[in-house]
Amino acid sequence: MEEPQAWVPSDPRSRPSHDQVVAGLKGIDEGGPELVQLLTPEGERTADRRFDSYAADVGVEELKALYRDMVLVRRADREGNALQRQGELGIWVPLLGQEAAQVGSGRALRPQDMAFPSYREHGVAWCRGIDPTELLGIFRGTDHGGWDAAATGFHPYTIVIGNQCLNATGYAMGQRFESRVGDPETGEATICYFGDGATSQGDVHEGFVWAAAYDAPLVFFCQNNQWAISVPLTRQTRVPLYQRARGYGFPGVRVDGNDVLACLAVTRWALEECRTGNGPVLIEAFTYRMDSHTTSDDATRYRLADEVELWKLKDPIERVRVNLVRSLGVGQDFFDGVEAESDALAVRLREFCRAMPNPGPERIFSQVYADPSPQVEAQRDEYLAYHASFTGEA
Amino acid sequence: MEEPQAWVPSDPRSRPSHDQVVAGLKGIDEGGPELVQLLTPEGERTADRRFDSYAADVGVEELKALYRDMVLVRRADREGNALQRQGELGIWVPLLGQEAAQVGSGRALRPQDMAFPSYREHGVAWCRGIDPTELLGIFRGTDHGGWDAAATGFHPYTIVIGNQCLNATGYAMGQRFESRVGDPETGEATICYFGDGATSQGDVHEGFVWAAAYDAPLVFFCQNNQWAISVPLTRQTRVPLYQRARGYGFPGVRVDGNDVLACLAVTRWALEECRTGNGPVLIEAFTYRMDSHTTSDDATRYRLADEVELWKLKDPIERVRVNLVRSLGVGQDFFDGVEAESDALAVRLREFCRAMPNPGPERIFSQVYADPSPQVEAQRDEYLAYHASFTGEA
Amino acid sequence: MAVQTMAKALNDGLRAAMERDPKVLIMGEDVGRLGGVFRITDGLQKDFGEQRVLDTPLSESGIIGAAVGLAVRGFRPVCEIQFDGFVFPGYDQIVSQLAKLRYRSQGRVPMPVVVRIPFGGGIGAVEHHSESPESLFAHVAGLKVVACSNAADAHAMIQQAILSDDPVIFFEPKRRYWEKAEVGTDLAAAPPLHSARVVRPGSSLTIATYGPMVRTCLDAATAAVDDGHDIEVIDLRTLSPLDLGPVADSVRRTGRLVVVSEAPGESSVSSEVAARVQQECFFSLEAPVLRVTGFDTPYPPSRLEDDFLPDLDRVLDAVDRSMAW
Amino acid sequence: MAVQTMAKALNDGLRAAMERDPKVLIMGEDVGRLGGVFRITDGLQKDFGEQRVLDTPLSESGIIGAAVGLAVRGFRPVCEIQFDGFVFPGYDQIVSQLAKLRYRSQGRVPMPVVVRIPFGGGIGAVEHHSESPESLFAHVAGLKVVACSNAADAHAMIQQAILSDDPVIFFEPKRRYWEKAEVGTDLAAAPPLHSARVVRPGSSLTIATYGPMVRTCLDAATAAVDDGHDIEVIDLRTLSPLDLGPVADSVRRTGRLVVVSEAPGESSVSSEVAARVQQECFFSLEAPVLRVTGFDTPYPPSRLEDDFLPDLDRVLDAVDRSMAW
Ligand SMILES: Cc1ncc(C[n+]2csc(CCOP(=O)(O)OP(=O)(O)O)c2C)c(N)n1
Ligand SMILES: Cc1ncc(C[n+]2csc(CCOP(=O)(O)OP(=O)(O)O)c2C)c(N)n1
Ligand SMILES: [Mg+2]
Ligand SMILES: [Mg+2]
Repeated sequence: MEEPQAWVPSDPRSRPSHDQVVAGLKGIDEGGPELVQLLTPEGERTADRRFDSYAADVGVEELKALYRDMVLVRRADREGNALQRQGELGIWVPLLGQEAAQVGSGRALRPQDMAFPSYREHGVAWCRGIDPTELLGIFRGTDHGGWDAAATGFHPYTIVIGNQCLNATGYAMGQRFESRVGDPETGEATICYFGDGATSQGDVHEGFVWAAAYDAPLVFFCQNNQWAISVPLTRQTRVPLYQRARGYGFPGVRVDGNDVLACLAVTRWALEECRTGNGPVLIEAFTYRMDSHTTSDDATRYRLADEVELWKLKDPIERVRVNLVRSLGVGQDFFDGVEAESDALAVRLREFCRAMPNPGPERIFSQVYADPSPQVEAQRDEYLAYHASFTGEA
Repeated sequence: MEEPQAWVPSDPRSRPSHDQVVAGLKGIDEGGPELVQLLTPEGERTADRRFDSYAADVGVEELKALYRDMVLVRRADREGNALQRQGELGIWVPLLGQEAAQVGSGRALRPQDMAFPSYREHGVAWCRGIDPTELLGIFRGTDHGGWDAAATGFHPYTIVIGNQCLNATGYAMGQRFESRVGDPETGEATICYFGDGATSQGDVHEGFVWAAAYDAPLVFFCQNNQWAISVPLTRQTRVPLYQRARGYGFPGVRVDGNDVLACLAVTRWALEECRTGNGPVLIEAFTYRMDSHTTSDDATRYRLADEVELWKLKDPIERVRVNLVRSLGVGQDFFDGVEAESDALAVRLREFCRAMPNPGPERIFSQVYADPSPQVEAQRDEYLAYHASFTGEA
Repeated sequence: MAVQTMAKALNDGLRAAMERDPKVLIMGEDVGRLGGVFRITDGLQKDFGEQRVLDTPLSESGIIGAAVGLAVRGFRPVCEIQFDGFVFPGYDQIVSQLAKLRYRSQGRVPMPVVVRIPFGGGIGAVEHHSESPESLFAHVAGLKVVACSNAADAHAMIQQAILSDDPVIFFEPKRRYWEKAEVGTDLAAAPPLHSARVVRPGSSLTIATYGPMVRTCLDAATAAVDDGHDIEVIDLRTLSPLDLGPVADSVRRTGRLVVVSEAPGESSVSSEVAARVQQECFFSLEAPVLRVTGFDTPYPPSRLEDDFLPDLDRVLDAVDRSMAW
Repeated sequence: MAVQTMAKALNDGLRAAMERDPKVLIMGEDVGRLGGVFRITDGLQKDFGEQRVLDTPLSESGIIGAAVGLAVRGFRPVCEIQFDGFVFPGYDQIVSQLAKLRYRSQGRVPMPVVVRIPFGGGIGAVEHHSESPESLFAHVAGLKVVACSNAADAHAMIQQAILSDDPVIFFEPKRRYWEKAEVGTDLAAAPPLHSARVVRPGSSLTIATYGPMVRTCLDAATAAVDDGHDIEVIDLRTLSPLDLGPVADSVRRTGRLVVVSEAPGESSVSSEVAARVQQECFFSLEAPVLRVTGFDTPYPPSRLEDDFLPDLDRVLDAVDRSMAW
């Protein structure tokens, strides 16, 4: 009898999967044949029998608007990074590379819809009408999320991986219970954002189970940016993530997450499914985290520069620009205008950030409860008196 | 615009799924065309191209042994119920109807394998050589599980739904790390038991993710007995449970859980896959909980007698008896012998149970820690002294 | 006024809350057709429909996580956790979302969710079915934690908890489900949810307790009369925030305090009561605050629970020790 | 002997444990190639391979649950939880399996698992990254809970925890990771894992503290010298079981105790210390046991953490109040 061989786990990053091609030094996953694409990395419109009609209304003006969204969102993101480097923010969570996934899906939403983000969805926030300045508090440490969730249809950021998938499911169940589902125009839907790493969490699974059980009008929108901090996708799954949906009996689609048109179209379709009562739906947006995980992270410790270089060729903004210029004849003025607008946004963000006041210590004790707790109130009174004794305000 | 209709959830029990047939008053799920079967409810051997070879060695003696296992396991189970009714046990968790799933899979195991049960696997315990008397302590309240897990290859019962799926995954990872995988004969494997309801828990999902990520030699054995206490299968899933495996990239098989031969064959195959390094594998044993959930439960409150009556026709023991008699010419002597043996077992169980002593109060404090905690020791000493002051042993 | 079991009083209270507000939902495992394993929700699905009484998939993180989302949507979910030992798969959602969303959003996202948990031992059950995890919630800021001890309180408190805009972890002493009491229906006449109550006045020693131990302590107080002790028994009712006023008042009169709880004592609600009373009543205490609790061990096999659980004798033993200090 | 940061001391301690016993595994999110977000496991995967240092899927229940299974198989897993606020998805496995399997099996299934948790605030982080959940483990029977406060202790304690056959929840004060100290390598010379230690002798008042607050309290003690107070500072080190002997001895001498902790005080380890000391030292106490803790609120936005966290001034304020009693 042979001694069994010691099991040496293969480096997951070097294990080529069936839908990988070898380009240059290492294999880059192209997303596979199931990838829905409407705009190639080279800026060419491609046909897709199933989803074309969901982007049929996107003419030159609409595409310009998407371009503008993405440029401004990226600029705000880069400014966030810079503000952190300058010590104005404690941390920044960059979305670089994921503009198309976020703007495409975000622009597919209607006012009556609700979005549950994780912590990287600054581009979706933008589409929900939340000014980038409103995001700064979390990262500066002056608040835990300042916007009006109900008014904007944008839930507070959720940091504990996976939690929001169940919260979104509950919300969508509520839309169902309130009979807001049925009409393709006015029907309501919910969208929930999470990452590739998050798919390993129990809460995401339970969200799938519950959403399926209650026919919840919920689009699960997974931004597969290939990495969960330093852990590559292959550590989380053997098969493409959109295929998870099969095991729950609802549809799963993989879309080119760097293609804003495809993201728009597929998300519109998915939301329509939900609005009309055929939810839930899973979308896997196949994209890439171009920057480090956060400003506290250093991605060069765990991934190769080549990989990033290859993904640069698939840039979500560049392909729209090329299409606007080459196929739609948009002139330089437009691009200059957007550029100027983005410069102004950056300045505004910077100035706003630097002027942000620190909250007073009473904030520690505020809104812990709806009916105030005497215990917390006593601690507040005691601390504020103590505090005042230092500042001479006693 | 039309007002959307209020969503009224259909009674999940009345929602016929694609693999249901209507028989008599209501639809009974027959398991669908994908159901692996080697012995029909009428006691006829059927062919299965994929799994036949895994039961090829089962001749008349082997089938008699399986029959005997099932009869004895059922008898022990019925005696457990009776002992509870007589006040000897606090509760009993019956396995009635699941004898084939448990004995078939349990007999597929080899000595080097490890099993992680939930709380209903008395039949698997039997196959691991654990005497039914050893199970009584849990239900009588004299211990939390008394057997030697390492020596028997049978982990303690796990009551918190789903927990054991991750524990089993870790154990199987260990088999892999220790290079015990590779050889189809001597290679090791692990099997993990859980119910249809359990599939909704995050831990079961995380077990799937981890087992796939680490190529763990683990057979996930789901006994789909159609009910999680009062909650029917349709509340947990839209699609057959074995299909969950697809979303993780490992095989899933649905087997007739009332067919001991099919359970044996499919589990042997799955274990072989694991032994040789192709784990994990999911098996859904399609069966039925013939009794209430536990002796504390009253199933007539939530399910119809018809359903139970129809499942009686698929009895796992009866079909083997018929096959032994009609196809293999086994005479009455054999059956009388097994009957006598089972009577003796019942008597032995009853007598053992009645004679079981209560543990002394020192048991409360024992084996909380490996290195005793002074705090717990002080509480023990104090309580034992106090206790002795009542009994006059001070 | 009617004499009812606690189980029925809770059932009536839930029914009243559901009638009062169509946004009140009940959700949990087996709460619908079966009426819950303790029948607390008996008949409610039949009368209010499957959309207001949800037999959920088997997942506690799902129950809490979905309830959080439903609350965001404007519902007032009442979750049932089947047994104390099964709340932990839902603990993350409780600690990270349920407890914090109001604070995170500075009041914009209220969380009017009730999580009902039958707790404690004494029913001869198997592992995980007899635990007292209340301290693991009392320590978590953003949650309110209460425990009822009798049918009348149960009836009022469950309704008050549902009316509260804060998340309330609602502990029900399962071994008292079948004990009866006079139950009033006038909610306005009930004491506030977050108030302790003197359930037996006395002058020689104070006992502070809650949940299943209130009955035990009242019995002990009765028995102690023979020894000449006039014991005041306080039902804490609210474990977070604690309402220590009545306890401190009492201790200032009696000079002695015994805290009684089924839960292991280590780093617990009973520690908190002792820690605060020794501070607030430092000069009044004639003996240290003593505690009678479950031991710092896992819950033992049920044949030993009579030893594990504080009983009349152990309470009286502590009373004697305190009086003799 | 070498001067090291706590981060490096932990890294060395882990390395020594892995060299000592091939059954020791390290598992967690990003612990491999990245070396952990705090670099505590830096270089270990490179040297010991991917089979002994596991970059796991993103799931904490998975990390603990798989570690439990690996322990059943005979391994000694050391789990890293990335931040304090992310332990809760794994809490069920900790409470229901890790803490109870030995007891359930009466010693047949030992659970030699260490769960490392960087804890506490003071690093300007976003929500969930600055919590102090130690009381939620100290209350759970079957677990041992420790907290290191300096590099030397960290080095020895992590090795002792790994050698222990009990599950140990190992808290590391993340804001002290980069503070340096002399670190010895002789494990035999280190005090036992479950022992408290007087880190500064004194005679006028006792401070009991642990983890990140030890440094703060030592600084306070130094500052208090000017006020004529000679403060004894005790590093509890072990939170469950508590080693209260040194605290009680000290209080019998000083008559005064202040307990300091970052965690909210309600139903906590600090409550337990106060509750037990008031009992054990009833006649010695000249003032009630006072506590200086985080407030009973969620952890605030980080710009307010200097207000939330006990600091030198708040400790001294409590010292003054105690002395003036
Ligand atoms: C429960 C939990 N565990 C760990 C973390 C720490 N953490 C923050 S982000 C992250 C990786 C997430 O990866 P992915 O889901 O792919 O999302 P991405 O960051 O790539 O957008 C981890 C481990 C967390 N926030 N929550
Ligand atoms: C985490 C958890 N929640 C709830 C329970 C209570 N409970 C015990 S068995 C059961 C149903 C289990 O159904 P299933 O998984 O189908 O297994 P079966 O009992 O049918 O064998 C429930 C809800 C539990 N034991 N653990
Ligand atoms: Mg990612
Ligand atoms: Mg079942």
